[in-house]
Amino acid sequence: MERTLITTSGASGRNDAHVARLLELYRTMARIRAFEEAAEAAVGAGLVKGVVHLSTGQEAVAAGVCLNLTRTDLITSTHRGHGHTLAKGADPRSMMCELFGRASGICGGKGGSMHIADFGIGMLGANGVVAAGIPIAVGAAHAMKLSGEDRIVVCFFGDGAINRGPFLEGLNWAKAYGLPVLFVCEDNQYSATTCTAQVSAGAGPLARARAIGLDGLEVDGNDVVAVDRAAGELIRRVRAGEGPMLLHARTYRIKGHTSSDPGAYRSPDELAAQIARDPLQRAARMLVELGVQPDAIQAIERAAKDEIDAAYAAAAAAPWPEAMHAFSDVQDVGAGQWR
Amino acid sequence: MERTLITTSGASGRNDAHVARLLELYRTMARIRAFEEAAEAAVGAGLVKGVVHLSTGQEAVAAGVCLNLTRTDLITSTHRGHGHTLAKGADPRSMMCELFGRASGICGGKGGSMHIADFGIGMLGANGVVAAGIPIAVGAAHAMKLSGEDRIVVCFFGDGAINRGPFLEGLNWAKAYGLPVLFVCEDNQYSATTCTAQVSAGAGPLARARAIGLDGLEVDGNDVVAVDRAAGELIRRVRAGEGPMLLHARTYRIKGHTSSDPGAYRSPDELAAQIARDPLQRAARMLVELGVQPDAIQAIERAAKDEIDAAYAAAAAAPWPEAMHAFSDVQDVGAGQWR
Amino acid sequence: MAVMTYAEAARQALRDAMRRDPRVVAIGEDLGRGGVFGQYKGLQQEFGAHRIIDTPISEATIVGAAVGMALVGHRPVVEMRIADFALCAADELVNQGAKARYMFGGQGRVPLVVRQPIGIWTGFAAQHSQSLEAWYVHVPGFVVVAPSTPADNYALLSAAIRCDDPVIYMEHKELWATSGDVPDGYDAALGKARIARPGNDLTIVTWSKAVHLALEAADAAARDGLSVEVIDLRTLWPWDRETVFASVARTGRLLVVHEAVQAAGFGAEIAATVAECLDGELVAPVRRLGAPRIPVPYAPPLEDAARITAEQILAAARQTVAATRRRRSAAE
Amino acid sequence: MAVMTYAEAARQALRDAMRRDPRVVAIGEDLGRGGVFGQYKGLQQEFGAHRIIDTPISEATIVGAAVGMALVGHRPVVEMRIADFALCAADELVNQGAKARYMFGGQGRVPLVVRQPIGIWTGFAAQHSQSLEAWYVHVPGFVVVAPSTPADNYALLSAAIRCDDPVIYMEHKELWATSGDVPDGYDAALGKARIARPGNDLTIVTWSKAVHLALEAADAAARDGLSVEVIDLRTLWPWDRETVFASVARTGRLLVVHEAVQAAGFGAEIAATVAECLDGELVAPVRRLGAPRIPVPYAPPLEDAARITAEQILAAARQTVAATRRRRSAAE
Ligand SMILES: Cc1ncc(C[n+]2csc(CCOP(=O)(O)OP(=O)(O)O)c2C)c(N)n1
Ligand SMILES: Cc1ncc(C[n+]2csc(CCOP(=O)(O)OP(=O)(O)O)c2C)c(N)n1
Ligand SMILES: [Mg+2]
Ligand SMILES: [Mg+2]
Repeated sequence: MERTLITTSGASGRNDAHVARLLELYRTMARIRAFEEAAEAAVGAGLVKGVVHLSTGQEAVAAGVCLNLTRTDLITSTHRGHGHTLAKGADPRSMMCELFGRASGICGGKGGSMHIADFGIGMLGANGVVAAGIPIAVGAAHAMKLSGEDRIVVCFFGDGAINRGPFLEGLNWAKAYGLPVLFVCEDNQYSATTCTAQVSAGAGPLARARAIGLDGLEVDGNDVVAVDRAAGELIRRVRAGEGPMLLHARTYRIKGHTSSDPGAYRSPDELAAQIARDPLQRAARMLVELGVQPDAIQAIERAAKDEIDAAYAAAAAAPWPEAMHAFSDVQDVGAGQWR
Repeated sequence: MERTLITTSGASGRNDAHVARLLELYRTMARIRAFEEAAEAAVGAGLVKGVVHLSTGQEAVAAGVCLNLTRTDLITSTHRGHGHTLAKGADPRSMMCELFGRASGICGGKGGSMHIADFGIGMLGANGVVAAGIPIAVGAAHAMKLSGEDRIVVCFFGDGAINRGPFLEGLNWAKAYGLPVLFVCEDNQYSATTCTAQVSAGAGPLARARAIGLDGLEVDGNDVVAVDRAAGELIRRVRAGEGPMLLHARTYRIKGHTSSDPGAYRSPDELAAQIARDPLQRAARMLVELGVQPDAIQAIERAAKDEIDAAYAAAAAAPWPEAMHAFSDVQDVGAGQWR
Repeated sequence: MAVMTYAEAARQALRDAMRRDPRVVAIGEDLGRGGVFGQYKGLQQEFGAHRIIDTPISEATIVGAAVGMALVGHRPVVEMRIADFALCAADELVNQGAKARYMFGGQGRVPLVVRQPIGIWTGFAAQHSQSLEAWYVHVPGFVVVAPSTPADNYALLSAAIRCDDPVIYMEHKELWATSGDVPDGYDAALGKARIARPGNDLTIVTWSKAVHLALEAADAAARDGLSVEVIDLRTLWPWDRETVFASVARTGRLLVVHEAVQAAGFGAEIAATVAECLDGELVAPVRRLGAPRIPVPYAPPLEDAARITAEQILAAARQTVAATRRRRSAAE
Repeated sequence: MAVMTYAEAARQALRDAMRRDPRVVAIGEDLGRGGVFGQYKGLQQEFGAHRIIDTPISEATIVGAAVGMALVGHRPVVEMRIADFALCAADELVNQGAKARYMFGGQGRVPLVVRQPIGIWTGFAAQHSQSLEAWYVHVPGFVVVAPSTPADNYALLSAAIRCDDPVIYMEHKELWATSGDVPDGYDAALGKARIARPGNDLTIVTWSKAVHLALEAADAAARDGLSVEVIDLRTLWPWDRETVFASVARTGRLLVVHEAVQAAGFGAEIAATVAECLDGELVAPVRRLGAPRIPVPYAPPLEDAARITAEQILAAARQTVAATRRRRSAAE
């Protein structure tokens, strides 16, 4: 198998478009980072009662992939979905309100972190069941093909998900019907507390995809420019009707599996080495090398932090949903027949 | 991918051991063929009430694989399992009684064709659910490894099964734990009335297995000597502790999907071409080329037919199970509490 | 229309829906050849392989993909072939299909019909014979339907496809070949029961194939002067309390009959509800008749032990009517 | 023994079983780190990774492989992490595990324990909160257990591991941290209920976490002079009719309480059975209290709407006792 690990070659071109794009990517990553840090703080402060899976350290995947999508393109996400959702264009305030369980949450407080969705920007749902987004994404792509729309679907999932049946079934389905879907395996090396490599046989998601006839790329998922480029290339091909593709992005989650997991099963050395690969710092360094002033970078960070702080404050002040809303949106036929 | 389609080179060696082995393979195939023909007749005669999936035309896979197993090795099978069961050593009379639903059936009449099992000879069950035997085989192999036994497991399934989740999960599991299991994909080109190639993406079961780190071989599944050789090689390696392997055997089912399916979705040309590849006829020709007298071959066929005719007659005369047996072997705790 | 079989009626309902609404698609294995029971015959010829979709053997993805299609506005009709195989898609059904709208705060709808042929079909044994309607009633989000006649299979499948909620639609394998009149303009609403036979002494509530057994039993009972009302529930959730309660209030007696295993079957829900809400109207204790808690065995004499029969229904009806209610006063 | 938590008791039961019997192995995700709730803590250190088996995220194969192990003589204890995820293995549980012995005419046994943590756990929402015990009761072949105390979790998990039938073993997520005495030599048999609190005026039948809510309600009722008997059913199938019937025959009143959705919940089975068999002993209609038929929502004020509470139990108890039974005679 040819080697397809793409990395950026550093400050190769100084053109404005490149800088502008990297700034945009950086802005998205900074907003995700700020969101995750605020979410973590909110859990610590007892303001978020449910489980929260942070994507801190994985921002480049969400940012690099989603910048290649239009507003009407679709995505499905996972339990670790804040980054994808923000990058696709959701409002962080509605998201934060959802985490806080408030009426103004994007799902009215019914879903929480694991079930955030924003149909208005094509985000078809996080998912509390590993790999369960895969068939849903495939079905949405099938619908796009049936109705002749040019929207494509991006399906995010973790490295642990490739050992569940729907991974095989979904990829086979997408290829058999030639559907416009990009599968993105966001490989942070862990499935909860288990090092995925210990329970995952073979050469990984791309090899499995190829065996089902999908083409794809492997990329350094902490290099946002590389992700952008690889995703852009695959999305272009998916959009052109070449059928489903898979992107394997190697990244790392800096935090524990959930907001209450210290992640103590990773050695300090391992963690330190990974923190050194922090995608935001790497992107910031690239920006500086490209001639962007540190001030400008800090301004992006500050704006992101301000935006998220405002979302946090708004969420903390937002009213709770009325109990009666627990009884809406269950079903129309038989609504009212609760027992 | 290197080409691994194994075929026999015809009458290459005239040694006695080879002839004896081929005669043994032929005997097994003849018994399976006779059994399937009798089962078909029994359905036609209204003596078998349930659904029966015939393996007519696929005998070489069962015979070639199982001749490499010991009595204590284990197998799991499918809805199309008569051949595997006979080849593993089950008594055709108990099997026929089971098809007829008689008390003397191998499952006491509780299972029927789709649920034949014979634990005495290591046959852990046919299965009415496509691919469901895969995790069961993997678990049995896991147990063998845990208890340090040198028994291995062979897991039969069809080409349609490779699109169900358990195929991925089971292969990954077997490889991750290094289990002694040989997966045998008995590829008859069809999943019920659907041509599997139309809904199955990629290069097939062996490519999928390789992507999960399993080694394997592809073989002409209508050439019993080739199957014997390929299975023998893989089973030797599995037994030696090299972990799970996969054998992809290309064959064809001459009959319909079930005993009531005329199989009209195949063209007469296709069928004729495949009948010309009949594994029994091919083996018979090889035997003749090796100097075996046609009489001897016919004697094997006659003996097989006589044995199965006797099984048929015995089954037709055998008593029905008493209704009360419907209530045994459900569970011990709570036995008797039926409502 | 005309006299047609249960399978033909279903096919006609799907055909009419697909002609009306281009968003309706059917998804499942072997549909192009007409489906296992002929209930899709000719449809791929009319609508093409892109709308009558032959799939790989991937039940989880058949359902999961249908949920995805539904969320973006299509109206998939999914074929599970045999209800037992739907267990391969239980997560997609229950954790995804039934809950998506709710979890997402109403942002998406799942107008999905999941056809799950239920019931014993001679010789199909333990993995092809289950009737698991009670499971789906227990899951918030689902509408659950089990028609017993060609007319209802036409009308209710039509209604299920029009419905914006996910519908578990359970046809019975031993009914496919039965035939009956499907009157022009015949309609049936989801959630409405049908009085299959009026009567005064006892109410039998039942559905699916057991309706026919109950009618047989009611005929036999009538010869003894016992007047049995048979209610075909048709929709199991939401179930038509109004019709059931009105009937029981009149007859004073309830027998619930179903082919599914009695233990924790849906009959328990009806019996418990009636016992709780209509106690004062009952002249005899509520009663249930369902299958014994055994897997469905293969051999005919064993399989018979897993079936409920018209004779058993008749016996249960007689016993219910014979039962006098011993009264204990609160002060006792 | 000593005071220990529900999680510690379960861990001790598994540890003792594994020491006693080398064929016992545990299989699931993240067990080596102690399991999601600490219920496996230290066991991999003691028994090694070959007996406390960390698996890929492959629920279908976790269960399917365990069935295969069991069929050849091992005694696997399978961890599903959250009951909702067991839906990914529904075929393996229901079509394989529960039926294998029967279909094969008794040739194989499936001594398998499937641990499925059930129940609402604040903020875990619709895909991590279900209580689906009624499903498994409905499936022939399964024993279904739901312990409410550390002592019972010790004794019943021990019994489940010793049992040769497949056992669906449902621990409650909000009970892991509760503690209680596990007396030396404490034993509990599968199929036997426990009278958690004796009383004379009303029988509450319940299980799992709801036992504690029922006890709270019973205490409050006692302050009003109402004497409530609380039966902790513990094993849901086979359920202990003897104990329940004896109690109801004495009190004349039954209230069944469970956290699961009420519609087609297991409470219906108990209520329907008592209404049918003990009608003459009842001085009030049977009554049930279960969750409304809604998915479990996330936000606390919404989630509360999906919970049953001690207050609701108390109110239902009072209403049951207040209900006088209007009597209609058969001649009416
Ligand atoms: C079917 C299923 N099994 C188990 C879980 C529990 N669980 C939640 S996240 C997780 C790990 C997932 O790993 P991966 O797919 O790599 O995603 P990551 O958490 O690393 O982003 C597990 C086991 C689940 N949610 N769904
Ligand atoms: C999970 C599941 N889905 C569908 C079926 C119905 N069915 C029985 S056999 C079969 C075709 C299987 O094809 P393959 O695996 O190639 O085996 P073959 O019949 O060709 O031997 C199907 C779809 C089933 N038994 N189980
Ligand atoms: Mg991961
Ligand atoms: Mg095939």
